[in-house]
Amino acid sequence: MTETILTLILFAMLVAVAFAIIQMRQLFAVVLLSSVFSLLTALLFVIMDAVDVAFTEAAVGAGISTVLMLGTIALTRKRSAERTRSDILPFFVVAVTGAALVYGTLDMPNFGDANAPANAYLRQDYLDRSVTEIDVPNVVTAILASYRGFDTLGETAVVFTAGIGVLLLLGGLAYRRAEDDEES
Amino acid sequence: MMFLVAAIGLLVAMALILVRLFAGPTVYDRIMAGNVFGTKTVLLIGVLGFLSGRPDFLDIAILYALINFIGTIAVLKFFRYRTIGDALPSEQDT
Amino acid sequence: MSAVIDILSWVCIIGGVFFSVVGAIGMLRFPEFWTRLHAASVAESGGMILLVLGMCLQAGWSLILVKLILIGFFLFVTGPTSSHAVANAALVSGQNPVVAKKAKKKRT
Amino acid sequence: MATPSDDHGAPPEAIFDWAFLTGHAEYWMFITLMMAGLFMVVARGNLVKKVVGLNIFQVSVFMLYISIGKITDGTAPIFPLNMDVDPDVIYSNPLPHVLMLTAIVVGIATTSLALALIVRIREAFGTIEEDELLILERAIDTEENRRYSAQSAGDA
Amino acid sequence: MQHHLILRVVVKILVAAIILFALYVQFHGDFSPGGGFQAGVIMAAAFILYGIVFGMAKVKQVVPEWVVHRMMGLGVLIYAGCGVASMFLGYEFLNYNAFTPHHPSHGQHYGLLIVEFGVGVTVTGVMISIFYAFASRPPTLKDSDW
Repeated sequence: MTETILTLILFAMLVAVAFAIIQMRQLFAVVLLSSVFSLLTALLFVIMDAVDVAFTEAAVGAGISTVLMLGTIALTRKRSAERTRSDILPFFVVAVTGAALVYGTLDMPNFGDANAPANAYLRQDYLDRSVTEIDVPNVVTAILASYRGFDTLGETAVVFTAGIGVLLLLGGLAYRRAEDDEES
Repeated sequence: MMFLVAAIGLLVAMALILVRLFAGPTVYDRIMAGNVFGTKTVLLIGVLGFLSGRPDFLDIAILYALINFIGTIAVLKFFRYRTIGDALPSEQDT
Repeated sequence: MSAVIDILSWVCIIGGVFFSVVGAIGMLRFPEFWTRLHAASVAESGGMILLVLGMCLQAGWSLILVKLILIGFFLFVTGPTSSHAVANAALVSGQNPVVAKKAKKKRT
Repeated sequence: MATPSDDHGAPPEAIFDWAFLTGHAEYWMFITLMMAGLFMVVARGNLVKKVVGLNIFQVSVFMLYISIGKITDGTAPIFPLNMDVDPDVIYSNPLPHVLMLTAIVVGIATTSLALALIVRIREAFGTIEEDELLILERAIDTEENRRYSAQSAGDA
Repeated sequence: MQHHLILRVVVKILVAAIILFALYVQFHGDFSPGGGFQAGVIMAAAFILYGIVFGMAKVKQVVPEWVVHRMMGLGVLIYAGCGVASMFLGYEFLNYNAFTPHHPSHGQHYGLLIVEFGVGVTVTGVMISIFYAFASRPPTLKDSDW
């Protein structure tokens, strides 16, 4: 019960921050609010038992993403322009999409249901097997690196590719090549 | 019980700070509110750990205590020098 | 013994919550940036120390105590530093504090 | 609602069931957040704000996944250090945590890619507003069309 | 930021603490929340903080750009190399039982450590190089846009 009430309060704050971000025109305030948004997100993850995810969100949201967004604003502009078009059509589209999604949730099992299909079989299997097969306390690490090792290798490759993409776009590599050409 | 009181108090404080964050007439009000919000989050994570009976997840709170500083410093540097990396030579040490 | 520790941590936590909420109210209600900064930095540090102390008393002798002390130390170092940095940046950018005479003039 | 099969066979009047409402309110909150992000992507012209909107959308998807793995009265899926696993303790589902953990880091990497693209767009066009970009693109298109038609007319 | 004496002293203390904490998260990830992804981001955050306060020239002396670029690929290589090594030992790709066949769970422990280390190296490299790419670009903000 306590958890539900805490979730509700934090969630109300989260939605308030999201709507404030929609309203803000000063891009710098948007960045600041999005860092607060990630703080609240990490709190919600802690309440929902996802400690590892909260850890990642904390590491990413508080430091790096704020710095990167500020770097972008420093290279572009500080305020967003006045919007001339009306918001009615986008609002209609979003409302219809939301209604469809809500209709979709009606068939879902209850929040926190131990017998839900997602929790009934695979969860118990992982928890039982990792005790004997991997023998580390943190099941999340065990699944991440061992049972789903291929997946994580792919994710690492994606992070690597994104880094290469940023270097190609922002000239980290191009500058160096130009310097090398001048030297030779 | 005592941690429930602490959690409720911290939530109230966070809500009030959030109002200042939205309203903040100057930029510096907002930066200050964001920083204080981070501190309150650190404390709330610690309290939530005690509340759920497994206080061995305080690593997240340590992480926030260390990292939340970076955002504040980056924002301030951005406002002072208009950049994240090196300022232009003419603007150095203004 | 445990009753004494419980009472002590109750006192610490109630005090910490009091300072936190009062600091937040101050941030909301004070009229101008420098007074708000005062409310934020001082009350925040006080409330933080008391809350961490209350949690330390409940934790007992364990790794958790060490982690709580680390949290307290880092918050104790970073909080005032960032307040100082905010104040410095605001002063350089030309945010002058409203002095008493001006305030009186404005009010009348 | 003891088993999931009951849930599927529930008649429509079960919507006013209290357990059903409290059990689904969380999902609806995530959908609200998701729609806030979508609205920002669709209705705001500034490219940086679009990226922030995408981030909000992403976070709400993370939460939806995590909430599927949450079990009432459960605890985080980390055993005690001495591996003395108590069979009575309920641990939440660790699988969604694994999926979302990697997704967050990939998310920040792709976000930075998007931000790098925005920086390049600004350098090429001088603006990061969608409306102005569309006008510029249209001007470039008409210019190219005119040149092409002039060229083909010259050829003929 | 030459004249911010308090900031510079505090940041010197904090950077060391953040790097130490990142190493803790990296190698204690089997026992408590954490792992390669988180540790990489935290490690990068330490260098970003140093770069913001002390300037890009200083931080590029500590971690030169070529080191960062090599790190990006090195992590993926460590990860994939771990899998290839297990293949050469006669097991499947990324089956860590190969390292100590008589005691499979020990092999799993070694495998987890190596793989998480690879992930951590890649993420650190990518995050720092992204920061370098954004921060090394000369600011082009016009006064009208400010």
